[in-house]
Parts: sequence; structure tokens; C-alpha cells
Amino acid sequence: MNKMPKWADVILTPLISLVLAMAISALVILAIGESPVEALTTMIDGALGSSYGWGFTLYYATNFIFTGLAVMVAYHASLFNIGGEGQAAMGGLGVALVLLSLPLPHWALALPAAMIGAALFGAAWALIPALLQAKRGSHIVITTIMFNFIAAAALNYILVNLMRPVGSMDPASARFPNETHLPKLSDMALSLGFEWGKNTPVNISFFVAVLACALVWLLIWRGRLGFEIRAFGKSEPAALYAGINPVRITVTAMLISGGLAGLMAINNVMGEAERLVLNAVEGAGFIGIAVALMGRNHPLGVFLAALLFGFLYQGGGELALWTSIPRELIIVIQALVILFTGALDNMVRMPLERMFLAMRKRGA
Amino acid sequence: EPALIFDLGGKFDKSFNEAAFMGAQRWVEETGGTYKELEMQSEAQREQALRRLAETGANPIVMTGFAFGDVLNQVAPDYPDTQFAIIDMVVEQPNVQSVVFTEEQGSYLAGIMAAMASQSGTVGFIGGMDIPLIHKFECGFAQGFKAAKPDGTLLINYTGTTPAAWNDPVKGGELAKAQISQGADVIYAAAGGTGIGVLQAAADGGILSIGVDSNQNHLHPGKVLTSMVKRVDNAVYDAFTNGVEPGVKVMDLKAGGVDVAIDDNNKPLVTPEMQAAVDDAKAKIASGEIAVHDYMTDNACPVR
Amino acid sequence: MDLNTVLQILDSAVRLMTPLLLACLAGLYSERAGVFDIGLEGKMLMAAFSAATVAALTGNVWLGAAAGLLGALMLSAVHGIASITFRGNQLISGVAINFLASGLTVLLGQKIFGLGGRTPSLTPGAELETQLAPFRAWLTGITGPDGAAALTATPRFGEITLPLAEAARGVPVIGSLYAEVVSGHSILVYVAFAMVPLTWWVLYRTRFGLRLRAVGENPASVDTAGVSVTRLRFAAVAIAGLLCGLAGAYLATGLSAGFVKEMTAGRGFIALAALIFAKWRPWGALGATFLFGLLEAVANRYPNLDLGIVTVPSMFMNALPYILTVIILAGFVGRAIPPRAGGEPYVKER
Amino acid sequence: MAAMTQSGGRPETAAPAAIELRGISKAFGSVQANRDIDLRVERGTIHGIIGENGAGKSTLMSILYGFYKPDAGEILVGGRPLTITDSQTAIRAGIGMVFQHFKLVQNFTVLENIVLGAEDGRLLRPSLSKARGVLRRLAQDYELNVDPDEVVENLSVGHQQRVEILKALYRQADILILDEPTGVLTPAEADHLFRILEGLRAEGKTIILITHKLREIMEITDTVSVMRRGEMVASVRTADTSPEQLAELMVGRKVLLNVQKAPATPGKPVLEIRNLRMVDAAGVERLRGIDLDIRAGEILGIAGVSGNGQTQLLEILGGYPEKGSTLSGEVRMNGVPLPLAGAGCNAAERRREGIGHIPEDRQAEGLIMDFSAWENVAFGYHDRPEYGRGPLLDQAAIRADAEGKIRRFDVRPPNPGLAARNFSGGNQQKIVVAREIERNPDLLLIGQPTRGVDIGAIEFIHKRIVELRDAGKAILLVSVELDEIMSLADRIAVMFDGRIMGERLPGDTTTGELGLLMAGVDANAALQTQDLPRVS
Ligand SMILES: Nc1ncnc2c1ncn2[C@@H]1O[C@H](COP(=O)(O)OP(=O)(O)OP(=O)(O)O)[C@@H](O)[C@H]1O
Ligand SMILES: Nc1ncnc2c1ncn2[C@@H]1O[C@H](COP(=O)(O)OP(=O)(O)OP(=O)(O)O)[C@@H](O)[C@H]1O
Ligand SMILES: [Mg+2]
Ligand SMILES: [Mg+2]
Repeated sequence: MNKMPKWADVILTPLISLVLAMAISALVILAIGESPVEALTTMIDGALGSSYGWGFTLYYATNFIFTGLAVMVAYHASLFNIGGEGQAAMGGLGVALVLLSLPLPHWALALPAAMIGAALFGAAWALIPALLQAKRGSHIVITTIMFNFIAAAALNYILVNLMRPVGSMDPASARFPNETHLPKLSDMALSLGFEWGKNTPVNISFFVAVLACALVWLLIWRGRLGFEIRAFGKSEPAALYAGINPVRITVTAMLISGGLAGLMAINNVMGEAERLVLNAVEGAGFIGIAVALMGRNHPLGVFLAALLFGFLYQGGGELALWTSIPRELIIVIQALVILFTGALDNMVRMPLERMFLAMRKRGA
Repeated sequence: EPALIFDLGGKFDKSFNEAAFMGAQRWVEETGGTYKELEMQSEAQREQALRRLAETGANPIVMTGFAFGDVLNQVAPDYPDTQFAIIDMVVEQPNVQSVVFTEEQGSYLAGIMAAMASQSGTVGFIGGMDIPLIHKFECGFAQGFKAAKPDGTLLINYTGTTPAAWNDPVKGGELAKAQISQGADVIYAAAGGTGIGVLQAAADGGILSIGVDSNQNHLHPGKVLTSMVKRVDNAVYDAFTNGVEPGVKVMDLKAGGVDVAIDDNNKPLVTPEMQAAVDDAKAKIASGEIAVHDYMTDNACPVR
Repeated sequence: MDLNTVLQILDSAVRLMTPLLLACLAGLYSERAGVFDIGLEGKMLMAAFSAATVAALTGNVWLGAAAGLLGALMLSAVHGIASITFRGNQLISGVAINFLASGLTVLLGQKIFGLGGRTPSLTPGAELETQLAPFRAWLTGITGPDGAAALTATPRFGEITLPLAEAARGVPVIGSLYAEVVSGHSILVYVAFAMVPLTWWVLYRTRFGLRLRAVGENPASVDTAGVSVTRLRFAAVAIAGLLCGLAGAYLATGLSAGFVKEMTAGRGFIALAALIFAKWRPWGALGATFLFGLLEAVANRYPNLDLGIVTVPSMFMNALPYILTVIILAGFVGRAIPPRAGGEPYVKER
Repeated sequence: MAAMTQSGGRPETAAPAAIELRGISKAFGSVQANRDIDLRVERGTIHGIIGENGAGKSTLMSILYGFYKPDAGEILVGGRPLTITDSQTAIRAGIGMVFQHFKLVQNFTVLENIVLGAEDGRLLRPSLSKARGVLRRLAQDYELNVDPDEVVENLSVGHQQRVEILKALYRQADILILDEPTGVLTPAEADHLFRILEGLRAEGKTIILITHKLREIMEITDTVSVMRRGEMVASVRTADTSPEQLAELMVGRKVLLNVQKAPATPGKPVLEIRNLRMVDAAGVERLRGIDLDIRAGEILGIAGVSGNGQTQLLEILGGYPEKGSTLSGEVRMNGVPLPLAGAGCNAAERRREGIGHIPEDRQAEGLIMDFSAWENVAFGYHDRPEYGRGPLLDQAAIRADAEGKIRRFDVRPPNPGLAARNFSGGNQQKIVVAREIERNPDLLLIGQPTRGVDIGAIEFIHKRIVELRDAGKAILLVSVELDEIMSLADRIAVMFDGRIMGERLPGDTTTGELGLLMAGVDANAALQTQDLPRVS
């Protein structure tokens, strides 16, 4: 313990890891015959260089915050929820059903209603795997994987056969009523008198996501329930000794997790597409795993990791849009970032620790 | 400078995005011009891409895929001076050309050929994801097949329910084998990259297959009965050369929008009778004597 | 449902389960040694790509398979360095490997072939010939044109008809079972099935197996017995790589003829599920993957189950294997206890 | 096996020491676990090492065994310097070690555990059958019987320890290190172990024994070293010292080795158990009709070899019977029946009823090892109003409470933010004891309160338990340490095979009699077989 100052561990280690990941990415870019410098500037410009880029970066980050928090909460109960993908998809269905069936006159009413729908559907999709884990011991990793496939099938059926307006080629629901459209951050900026992020999808859900980070932090690190979740996650026998009910905690943690994953739908389905399309989740559920793990299962970490992935997504998208570099390069860069900051962090930390220890010895 | 936007499948999807790309390439070769091209990475980028292209002054902007419909409907009014063309979807805006294909007609012809090539009387259809567009192919194929062989059997499979359904040649091959074992001796694949596996398994299994979208006859010469080509390339090429004319443009059989490909690779498979039957059907469809039902109009197919 | 249909479904199940079985056994070695591996998918994908690429460039499927093994092995090395040497998080490393494979295969494929990440089809034809030409020309200098032609003539694994298969067909049930289901697969299928007893034997009858199991249960016991935990775990991870390599090679050069991006289509995750289902045992792996293969084969065969009044839509038939898995898991398989030291890097000093 | 069949003549004194350590230092991060340590152990002797929890004993031995690498220092084996880079080197040099926390693979058989790492070839079968033979001989020579085909997790701790010793002997160890071997043994098992050790010494083997029990040091060792806070403070001949002197050397102050307590003044019954039966999930009957009463102001001690139902009894009373088990009988707390199943049967409910619980296994149950000390102080009581409002916990309140407990119970280091894992075993136990005792429960369940705890801490914990009794509370004490039971309990019940074999008053019985009861020998029969040999 205390081998190096905390600030070094929290800031220096990930930073150096990130630099390493970028260096290797540069080599890959060179190897496919493109210019790393140009690629990097395109990415940074495209994602962070303008309010426009930020608008997209934050939009993607919002998705990842929700799915990252979802994975994180379950992880604290030592449940590995791989089902974010399916839960978020079902959350989308919840949003669509609420917005298409209830006559909601204003977004301020529609948002909470949609949030309830999204969370309920997401949580419901996590409920069966949770119950099976708690009561029958069926491994949650398998069941949540299976439920991703089942969600895809169910949504496919519902969109094609039930919710698709007749004659439409597109397997998607009808558009949500105009009154329910969420205010975009660009609109909010305009009403404050300046122009920011025009035509970007980032919307008020971003603030909901930030709020969710804070609430999850309170829940896990300050709440009695979070205390129980963490204790159960660390040791089931100890939890029993302390009177913590394993079934209750497993189910509660998964419901919260599924609900959070489902909430992602207010961003992509309600905020961006304004209708439910097939495959609206686009892998954000899986990115959530990386985000949670990289964020060290802490809401602040999740927030930062989500921003990083938002940046990579948007920057990478720009790269693929405006240069001849294939879009798969971004996946490689993402992989390297995950690898170096998430799995190879000790490669950086160990020499750093030695350095700090030596420095302290010399100092003492 | 014109622009072309590919849908999520990417420009090398072995399917209609690739066909669009070929059309653009042809335009480049013939005119020496340049164009902008974009591949979508995510749903949220559709609007971004459209707006950015419009703002950079690209004109016309051609996009492939029904998924752009909704976004284009929102974006087009903001850029009245830009001309848009969308393939596979109708968008009613004054500056948008909607290019739709009568896949059912091309598939109808493929169905006739399948019926005539089949010894067993059983043929198969393998679709990618179970979405309305693919049902359009399926239904046209079924009508042609039943017209030529009223008591024949048609086997139908869809690959899956996730985007992986378009990129799973292993599953495609396995579905083909399952259909072969049920007696199918001609299989029509409308499944993107998955179709490669279908054509392969058919060739391995000694039966015939039918390709889709672009001409795939060359993949297994002598083993692909034909390909139902959808001339997305022509649509793109036209838009690039002649510009965009707002309104709905129906690329039907008559207009050469869809057809069955016959070339050196499949010549030996096409008997004179088959050729005659196809020509006859073409004429009748053109004259309206045969009306091939479009699945999209009522989400139903008159034959199964 | 007549016997013939049953046989055909079984035949299909065997083909479908083979990549799952190989990947599942790969996971078994790794996880039995205490290294979780959710990167099976990525390793399989990389192997499929390398195998198809080299097979396309050389026309020789054996070279292709070797490349497949190498490709997966490289990713295994990454996993080993991250999770064993540097005691990183094994799950994160696995996630990273999946991403890496997904991106690199297309990137490299596009660079080499320019077909958007696809490799040329591995069936004799113009597309393949152009790729093969340089290698064949180079070989001709060494072996002469005939040798070169022979060496580049098999870009893909063929099906093997076992001895007496045709003769056996006449024997009721058993004979046709042999001819239809047992015979007529690519060699990798037989390799995969042979791997099951072999794995059992290695695990329970050899020194290596004993140590491997021990290191996954309690690495300190192995360490204090004077055996290197690191070496054992690397060996296990390497074996996992080789098996994923076989799985990938089978996908790209056995079952299909060439690589298509993302062609593993989630099979690595299904293999992982099967591994848990199998409770980390070799014969269990055989059973679990057979079940998955069978369910998929049945769903393929009956895409629109017509129940008279209603027709079950294709989406549900497609999801059927997954639904049944959940039901079976809930109903018949109890708690699966993973290797106790699984997922934890071995740390002597805190 | 050459070394073992050698007849054990005493070596001439001029011979080099079996082990010599010079200037060994080892730091874990900023913790200096060993500082410049010298140690010399002669061949054919038993050398004891004592020291407080966290003094660095285990670390030193692990270095000798090649498990840790020292930061500085030199090791000589048989007079020759040896760089021990890993355990393999140590094993080859004839060093064997039985760790404080066993290094066994729980789901392997005894035989598999023994051959692990010492196989003869690539195939397992020949190794195993050879080992089986050797094992039979070792079992005969040293009375070390264990069923070679039993799976280790089904063995009692005592037998598990035999497996560890057999492991070392199988590897032909000449120098055997035992780290707190008796911490988990019954007195009889401990005696058996010492007979074995004496036999080994007679053969010329060298033994290093770490223990917290001064009685054992005095009984069996030839020389003894004392460690304190990472340093070696003394090395003396056992004959030249006394328990009191050793205790003082160890703790740095005078220690009372016996519990001081006034006679009990029992009040009304607090807990009444009637015909309690339990069949576990596997269908084995674990409790076969238990009847017990515990009164206010008394300590009821339950003696017994571990595995005879004590664990189940504590779990049931604590509110968390094994999942899938079936229970019958009646338990009353202050006259009110306690539910034995269903919603009312959980540990939180029991705490609300006024039942406190110091569990047998502090690391698996009593603490969350990754939680900080202050979080552990709230563990189990985290739903209490004083720890927060509504759904939130009041960190400041808990920390303040934790600081108080740490101060009053002298937990070292006094840092409530430190994870439980980073405290030594004795200090971990103090955190649990502080948490449970300071709740002032009507009934306190205690399982093995001083297992692996140093004498200073034992003294302290015992004192607290007696204080609670004197405050009129009822205490149920389960311990395998007969000494502990004899000195703490006001009444002793002996458990064997799920039954209460009998009740005795400490003044009216002997450890001999209790030992027989613990082995299931009926009291009347015991009268006739007073001089039975030790049970084992
Ligand atoms: N692997 C480790 N990593 C970090 N610190 C350690 C490790 N092992 C021991 N320590 C610390 O080193 C010190 C000495 O520990 P050690 O286990 O040697 O004590 P001990 O004398 O055996 O105590 P006990 O009587 O409780 O067994 C303690 O402060 C302990 O917390
Ligand atoms: N070397 C051996 N080979 C085969 N079986 C053995 C061996 N050693 C012990 N066993 C078997 O293991 C079981 C336990 O042995 P036994 O009861 O003699 O042990 P013990 O030392 O007396 O134990 P305890 O002290 O607990 O009574 C017996 O069934 C015995 O036959
Ligand atoms: Mg110790
Ligand atoms: Mg005995």
C-alpha cells in the first residue's frame, strides 16, 4: 500500500497508458499507409475541436454512461451483466410504447414518463436472469447473453409486424409526437443566447446521465443498499452472516442495472431518433462493459471512460467519414485503449511505483 | 460535385451498397470526375452526414437504404438548393428523388427460372434479417415459381434477428444444406454476406443457386443459375450524370432497374425454353398482363 | 419426422457444433488454469481471417490452418502478457481482444485484398487465381509447375468419406447413421471430437493436467510446490489459442470458403455459455455444444413452425435455441461452480 | 527415501547449523515485515518462534522457503550459502513448510495434493501409485493416517494439516517449518502432532515451529526465538526461560496468562433450546436433538472437536442455517420462540432480538476483507438509525464510532480507513469483537474467539468477554481450545456427533474427561478407561 501518491495512480497511470495506446495506434496507421498525425488531428478536431464535435461526443458518451453504470452496479454485486445490449433495446421499446400510446402534451411530462417506461422495460428484461441466478443458480453470464439474442428477436418481430406503419419499408416505429421531442442542448444554448452544437443530437438526457452518475455514487458508496450490494459482492457467506438476503440483493442489483441500461433509450430513441428503429443500441451495451471496467467501477471513472469512448466514437466516425482510413481502424484504436488503460495498466504502474518508492527513499 | 452515402452495411457489403459504389466508379471512369463518399458508422451520424455534405455544397447527394428516409424527410427542407436522391424509400420532398426498385418483378423472373431448372420441384429462398424489404424479394420469387410450377414446394429461411444475420456465411451455408436435404435443388439467397455461404454450399452440394443485387454469376461459374440484379449502380450513375429529378423514380423491369443476369458464366444453364419463358414473362409484365404483387402494399403475399 | 430427417439434422448439428466445441475446449483449458477468457470470439475471428488469407494467397489449406493457429496464438500472447505477466483484469483484456480482432481483420483484409475485409472465395475461380499467381510462380521456381500446381490446389478443407461409409448405408439405422452423420466431414471435425477424450486424458491423467487444474483452483499450492504459476498459465492460454485457431480455421476454410467480416457471429460467446453449461468439464463441453448445435439445426430445419392455427414466426424459431438454453439451464442444470482462482491474477505480495 | 530410513543419531555439536539466516530484511511496500534478522537453528532440534500478530514470523519463514524474495540478507543451509529464488530450490535443499493458511487444492484428493509438483513422470497414474505406497509407509512410521482417496475439502482441518506434513515428508524434507500448526487442532490432535515432531527430531530432522501457545513452546522446543515488530528480539534455550518471560519479551509488557474472573451469578434463562434437529442439504443429520439453556450472566462453553455440529448450531442461532437444510425443535429467546425458517429467520432479525455473534471464521464471515475497518464496524448493523438517515449512511458517525472502538480495543494500526485485509489476524479479530461486544447484546454467540491470535490480544479479548458476562449477559462460547473453555466458561457442554454428550462444571472436571467426551466416549465408560491413550 501507499507505494505511490494517489494522484499519480489516478492521473499519471491512465495518461501514460493512453499515450502508449495512441503510439501503437499510430504504428497501425503507418502500417496501412496513412498518416498518424493527420488521423489524430482529424479525430481531435472532429470530436473536440468544435461545439459540433462536442455535441456528438457528448451524445455518444451519454449512451455509454448509462450502459457503463448498468454494468458497474451489477458488478458490485459480483454479477457480470453482459445483457446491457438487450436491456437497452427493451428500454427503447418501453420508451416507444409510452410515447406512442400516452397523450403527453409536453416534453417535461414525456421525459419522466419515458424514463419510467425505459427503466421498467430494461429492468424487466434483467429480472428473469436475476431470478434464475438467485433461485436456481443459473449463471447470469449465460442467461444475459441469451436474453440479448431473445431481445433482438422480439424487437425484430414487434417492429416488423406490430409497430411498423403499414406500407413503410423501414422496420421502425412511427415517429413520436412532436410535443414529446426532447430539447437539444443546442436549443437550450440558443435560448440562453449563444449558438452551440447546432444540429447535434446531444440533448437533455446528458444531464439525466450525469445525475444518474451522482445517484449511483450515492447509492453504492453512501447508501445502505449499496453497502449491502458491495458486501454481498465481496463475500456471500459474510453477507449471510450479516443478515443480507442474497436473493433480494441479486434481484435488486440486477433490476437497478437493467433499469439503468434501459434508460439509455431516452437518449438514443427519444432524444435522437425520435422513433424506435431496429438495432438502435448499436453495441453500446458491450461498450458499457469496457466503460465500467475501465472506469474501475466507480461512477466518476465511468463518466470519464464514457467521455473517452464518446471521443473515440465521434473522432473515429469523423476519421472514417472524411479520410480514406477505413472505419475499422477506430475499432482497433478502441481495442488498444481498452487494452492499455484497462488490462495493461500494471505495465505502467509497476515501474512508476518503483520510481516513487526510490524517490521517497532518497527523500527520506 | 456529387456525393454518395452508404448505409451501415458499408460499401463492400456484396449487396446494394456495393452496387451503388460500382455505379459511382463507372461514372468516375467515364467522366473523370470526383465525388464524395461516406460510410455510416452509427444511426446518429445519418443526419450529421447529410447536413455536412449539404453544407459543403455537394450536389446531388445520393444515399442508399431505407433507413435514411426518416432523416432525409427532416433535413431536405433545410437545404432547398441541394438535390437528394434516396434509394429504396419514398420521401416526399420537393428536392428529393425517391428511387425504388421493383424487386418483386426481378425475383419473379428468378422464380420462373428456378422452377424450370428444378428437377425435384422444390426450391429454396434464404433471406437475411426478417424485414419487409426481404419479404418483397421472397414474395416475388414465390409468385414466379408458383406461376411456372403451381404444385412445387418453396422452402423459406431467414438467417437471424441481429445485424450478424447479414454476415454469417456459416449459417447461410448450413441453411442451404438444410434446404438441400429437404430436396431443394435451386436456392435463391437475398442475404448480403450470408449469401456467399449459401452460394458456396449450393455449389458444394451440386445444386444451383441464385445470386442477388449485383451479378454474382461469376462466383461459381456454371453453378449459379442467375442473379437477380438490382441496378442500383444505374441509379447512382444516372443521378451523377443527369442530376436528380424530384419525385418517385420507379426502376422497374421495363426501365432496366431489375433483371436476371445472363452471361457467359451461366449461359450453359439457361435452356432455350427457359430463356423464352423469361422473355415472355418480361413482355407480359411490361404490358401489365402479369401484375406481380408487391408485398409492401399490404404486408401479405398471395402465394406461399 | 422420418429417420432421414433426423439424420440430416444430426449431421447439421455436428457441423454447427464443431467450432463451438473447439472454442469451448479452448475456454476450458484457459479457465481451468484460472484465466478467464471472454476473448474466444476475437481469437476465433482472427484465426478465421489468417487461415483464409494464407489459404487464399498460397492455395494451400494446411498453410492456411497453420496461419490460423498463429493468428489466434498472437492474441493469446496478448492476453497472457496482460493478465498473467502484468496481472491485468482478465475480462478487460478479453474485451480488448474481441475489439482488436474485429478491427484488425477488416483493416488487414482491406489492405491485402481490397475487398472490404472479405477474402477471396476459396473455390477455384478467377478471383482466387489472381491472388494465387505470385505464390505459384515462386513455387514453380522450386518445385516445377506440376509440384506448384499440386501444392496450391487445395485452398480449402474437403469432406472426408470414412471407410465403408457407402457400404454401411444399407445397414438400417446404424449404417445410415455412420454414413450420414459420422462420415463426410472435414478433418477438423474429427480433430475436434478427438480433442474431447484427449482433453479429458490430459486433464485427469497427466502431470500437466494435474498442475493445470491445481493452478486454477489454488495457485499458491502450485507455487509452494515449486512449480511456476506463470509458465503453467501461459501454457494453458497458448493451448486455448491453438484450439481457437482450429475453430477459426474450420469456420473459414472448412465450413465456408473464405472470410467475411464478423463471420464468427457471436459463436465465441455461445461457446462461453456452453463452457459454463458444461461446468468446465470436457465431456460436458461435448454435450453442451451438441445441444446448441442441435437446437440451431432444428431451428434451421423448421423455420416456420406451422401449428395449424398459428404459424410461429421465423424470429421466434431463430431465438428458439436461446430460449431453450435458458429453460434447460433453469430446469436441469444446477449451480455451476467455476474454478476457484478463476479471474484473479496470482499475487504473492499485496 | 534415504534420509528417512537413516537411523537418527544425534549430530556432533561441531556440525554446521541446519539453517542460518543473516541480516534478512523484507518490506511489503511501506511495511517493514522483517528487519535485519539473524537466526541459527541447529540440526536435529526443534526451534520455536513466537511473536505478536504481524511480528513477521510467517514472512521470515516464507523467505526461507523461497516463497518471498528477501530485500537483503543471506541464507545458509547446512553451512553452505544458498540463494533461494523459488520454492523448488528450497525443496531441493530439503526444506519443507506447512503454511499457516494451508496451500491445498480443496477439490483434489489427498494423493493428488501430495504428488502435485513432485510427480515422477509425465503421466499421473505411476506417480500416484508410487505415492500411495510411500504414503502408507509414512503413515505407519509417523502415525499420520489419512485416507489417500478422500477429497481434501471433506477432511477436518486436523487431517488437512496431516496432508500438509505428508507433503513435506514425501518431498524428503530434512528441515520442516510449521507455521502455527496447532491453531486449528484439538488438544488431542496437537498432542499427536507433537509425538510426530518428536519422532522426526529423533531421526535427525530439524523443525522450526511457529506458535502463539507458550505451553507448546515450553513442552516441545529446544530453543526459542522471539520476534517483535519485524525484529528478532531474543533467541534463548527453552530450558533457560519461562512463559512469563517469553510473554513479556513478545508483547513488551507483563501479560496475565490466566483469566481473572469472579464466580458467575446466573440469572433467568435467556436462551432455551429444545430438541433442536437439523438435516443439511446433503441429507446428513448434523444436529440430533440439542437441549441447552443459557442464563443471563453466565458463559456456557461448548467443547468439541470441530465438525461435530457446533458450526451448524451457531449458524442456526445466528439466523442463517445452511441453505436447503431442514430444522425442527424449538429455540426461545427471553421466552419468545425464534423462527427457524422463513422470513423472520435471518441474521439481521436476530441482531434486532439482541443476539450478537462473533463468527468462527472472521475472514470468510465476520469481515469483508476489502472493506475498510470503519465499514466493517458497521457491518451487520448498517441498518441502524445511528449510522445514518433514511437510505443513506452517515459516514462521519460510523467513522467516529470506529475510531472509538479501535481506541478502546487497541486495534493496531489505529487507522479506520485501512482495509481489513491489511490488519494482522489478531487485530482483525479485535475489530469483530469490538463490533459485537459493544452492542451489549443480551446473548453473544462466540465461535473460536482467539484462533491464531497472539497472547496479548487473547488476554484482552478474554477480559472483554468476562466483562460482558458480569454485565448480566448470556454468552455461548464455542471453542476447540480446551484451555480456553476451561478458564472462561462457567458451565461446559461437550458436543459430539450432533449431540450434547454431557454437561460439566469446570471445577468438577479435567481436560482428560472432557477429551473423552469429545471423542464420544460415554462418561460412565470413561470412568473405567481413565488411562486410555490419547485419542487419535
Ligand atoms: N503478502 C503481503 N503483502 C503485504 N503485506 C504483508 C504480506 N504478508 C504480510 N504482510 C504484512 O507484513 C507484516 C508481517 O506479517 P506476517 O504474516 O509475517 O506476521 P506474523 O508474525 O506471521 O503474524 P501472525 O501471528 O498474525 O501470523 C504484517 O504487517 C502484515 O500485514
Ligand atoms: N496410507 C493409507 N492407505 C490407505 N488407507 C488409509 C491410509 N491411511 C489411512 N487410511 C484410511 O483412512 C481412514 C482414516 O484413518 P484412521 O481413522 O486410522 O486415522 P486416524 O489418524 O486415527 O484419525 P483420527 O485421529 O481422526 O481418528 C481409515 O479408513 C483408513 O483405513
Ligand atoms: Mg503468521
Ligand atoms: Mg483413529
